[in-house]
Amino acid sequence: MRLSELLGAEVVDEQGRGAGRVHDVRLEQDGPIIGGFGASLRLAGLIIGWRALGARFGYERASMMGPLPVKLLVGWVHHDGRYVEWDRVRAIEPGRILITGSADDLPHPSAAS
Amino acid sequence: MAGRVLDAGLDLFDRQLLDKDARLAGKVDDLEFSFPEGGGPPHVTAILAGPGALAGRLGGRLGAWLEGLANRLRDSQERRPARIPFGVVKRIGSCVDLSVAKEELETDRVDAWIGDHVISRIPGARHAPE
Amino acid sequence: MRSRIAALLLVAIVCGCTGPVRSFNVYASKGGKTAKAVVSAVETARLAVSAAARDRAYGRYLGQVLAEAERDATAAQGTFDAIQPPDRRTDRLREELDGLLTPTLSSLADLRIAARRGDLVDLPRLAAPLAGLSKRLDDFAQAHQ
Amino acid sequence: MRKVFEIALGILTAIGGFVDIGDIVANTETGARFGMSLAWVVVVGVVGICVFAEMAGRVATVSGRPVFDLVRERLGARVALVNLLASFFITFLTLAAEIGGVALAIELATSVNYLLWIPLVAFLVWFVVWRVKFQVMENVFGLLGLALIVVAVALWRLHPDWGGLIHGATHPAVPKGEGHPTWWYFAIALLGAAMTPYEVFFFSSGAVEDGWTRSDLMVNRANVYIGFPLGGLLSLTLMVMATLFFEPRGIEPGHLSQVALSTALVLGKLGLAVLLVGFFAATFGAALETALSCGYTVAQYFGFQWGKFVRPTEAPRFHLVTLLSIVLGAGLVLSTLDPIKVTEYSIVLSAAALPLTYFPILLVANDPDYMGDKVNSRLGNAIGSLYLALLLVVAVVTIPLMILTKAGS
Repeated sequence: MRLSELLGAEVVDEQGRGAGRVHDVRLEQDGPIIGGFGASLRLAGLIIGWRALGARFGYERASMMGPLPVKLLVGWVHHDGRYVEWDRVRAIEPGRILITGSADDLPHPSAAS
Repeated sequence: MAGRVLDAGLDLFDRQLLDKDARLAGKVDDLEFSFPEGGGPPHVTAILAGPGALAGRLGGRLGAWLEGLANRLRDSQERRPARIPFGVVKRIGSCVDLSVAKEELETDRVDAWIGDHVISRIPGARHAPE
Repeated sequence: MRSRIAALLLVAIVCGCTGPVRSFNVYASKGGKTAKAVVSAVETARLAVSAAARDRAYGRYLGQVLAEAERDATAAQGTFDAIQPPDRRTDRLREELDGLLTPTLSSLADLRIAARRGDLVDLPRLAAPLAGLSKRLDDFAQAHQ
Repeated sequence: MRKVFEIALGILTAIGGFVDIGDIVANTETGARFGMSLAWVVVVGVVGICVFAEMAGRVATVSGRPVFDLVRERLGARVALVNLLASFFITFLTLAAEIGGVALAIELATSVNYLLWIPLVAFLVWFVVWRVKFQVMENVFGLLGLALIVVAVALWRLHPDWGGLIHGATHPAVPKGEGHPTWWYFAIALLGAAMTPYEVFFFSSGAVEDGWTRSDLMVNRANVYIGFPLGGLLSLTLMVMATLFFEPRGIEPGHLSQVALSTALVLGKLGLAVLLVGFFAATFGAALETALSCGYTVAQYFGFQWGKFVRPTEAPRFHLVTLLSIVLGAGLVLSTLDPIKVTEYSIVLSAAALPLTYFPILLVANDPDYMGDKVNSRLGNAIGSLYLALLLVVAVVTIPLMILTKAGS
């Protein structure tokens, strides 16, 4: 599986409702040991939302302060961001990722990490 | 035990690769995930780099063309992008440092070919500018 | 994508088409533009001549400036001549402008020839008619904007 | 002491390297048509390039990442590829214009048709890229470019009516007989000439080529905040000369030869000779910068090894791109496409393309992951955001204005 196959895929809950598209993939360095790198990067979860604009500008990090007009604009566009724990992924189809439970109880990405 | 947290798209995708001598060695064009044999969540096992990997991201006709070109340039018969096993990654910062020399990477083939067949034939190619 | 559109635009604009002219006014305004372009060339030549008169520039450079001025004026005349005059009324306008362009171009040619031969001292004398012609061309351009 | 020398040298080369064929053409044509009424745009452009280049230089120095590297990281492979195609095309067009400009400058000194010089000029540009050390290249052409100061000397000797010029510049109004769209179109051309994207590609890659570290941030700031405004003053001088000599006479300059007339009239043969040297150095230096920028942008997008700090065999694809760009650029002007016309289009398109590179730089300059404590100040961000808004407006209106005004004709 490639990262590019996950990015942009639509996330669908058990009721068949779309929850958003994958904007980013959260990794945690606690997987099996791999060569000189140490613990490998485990796929921890998916950051999803409906609007992709500004997903990679860096405003997910709280330390990124300015410039204010851009930060506000990106924040406004991105208010619908949510986080899906990998455990909730049921199946991966081309362009679609099925998750367990309902899309309503997905937390905001910043609350999850 | 909680390890370091990274967002793949933001912190890893499209980052510059540096070899052990800090020479530029391509970009993180894609990441390969593998599922562990005993089950459990997937983890990153390789960096995919070079035109073959990039083609998959661009999509469309341009992507298909680039993929064909990449496959023709590689010696191996397999139609897959060049990969860099994640075990040789040393550090992830504003760029990704590798612990091996560029020449040992699969991704270096095109550069080496152009270097050997075009650039090194021009006088003065082997000397630093003065 | 944007670069492709830009390239197309570039081609379209550089080619600049001279379509058929329907009315007198449009024809007259093209005449005015031609006169304006020729004034620019003539005034450039006159500046070059005054530099030559005061020995302030090399013959080669002056030859270059004068040759380009002549070429610009000739090109402007060529563009205008290629336009079909729409009716008889415009023939007079055309004759008027041609009456100014012919001596102007001949003076510009004289200047270029002299400069290329190195006869820089002759330039002010050869340029003498240009002052009056430039004025009349400018008046023409003002009258037919 | 060494640091002082280094800073002084940096400032001088920044002044000498500021003006290129785009500035020469834009400032002369604008002065001839609109007098000093658009001088304010040069000020806006110079402030803009200062803000932009300082940020790009600082980012490259602190993080070691030049502009196009970051464009790809922030915009993703796909959008960045579109950006690369646009930026490369414009830089390539500028390269062709500069090669043509060098050939025209040699033509003025020799009377041998410029087309015959183009192959030789292209070869020399490539040879310098191939064999001459980055620092030597930068210093020689930067210092030689200072010859353009002769225009300022001529202006000084002329004792113009300064009050009238300043009044014209501070009370901008569209001259009689000119339309508003044309006036704005020329404003965009001037802005594009002052803020050409290649300057930033070159400046940020140059910081890496020069091996700048945090201790060089002072040099960066001095180059940009002292060198660029003085360079901008030189381009304004060209505008003033055109206002004085061409506007009242109705001359619409379309040749490099005309630009030299005023200086020759005031200072004579020696002044003319120095100015021709200045034209040569300014265009040749810019041809080198654009040729390298063609290679920098492509290599930085794909992550290839680039730069003159390694042997050519170490950076094969970078050198291949640079070589091909020079050959094709020379081919474009050899096709008898007027270099001055190519310049006019390249500067206008440059203005339209500015947000493509400006925006990612502005983002990264705010990212502490790259910049640590060297992120933008509040003031820097305020000015940066203002320019971002301005450049976005310019990008939107450029092409419609180009069509509406038939490219300013």
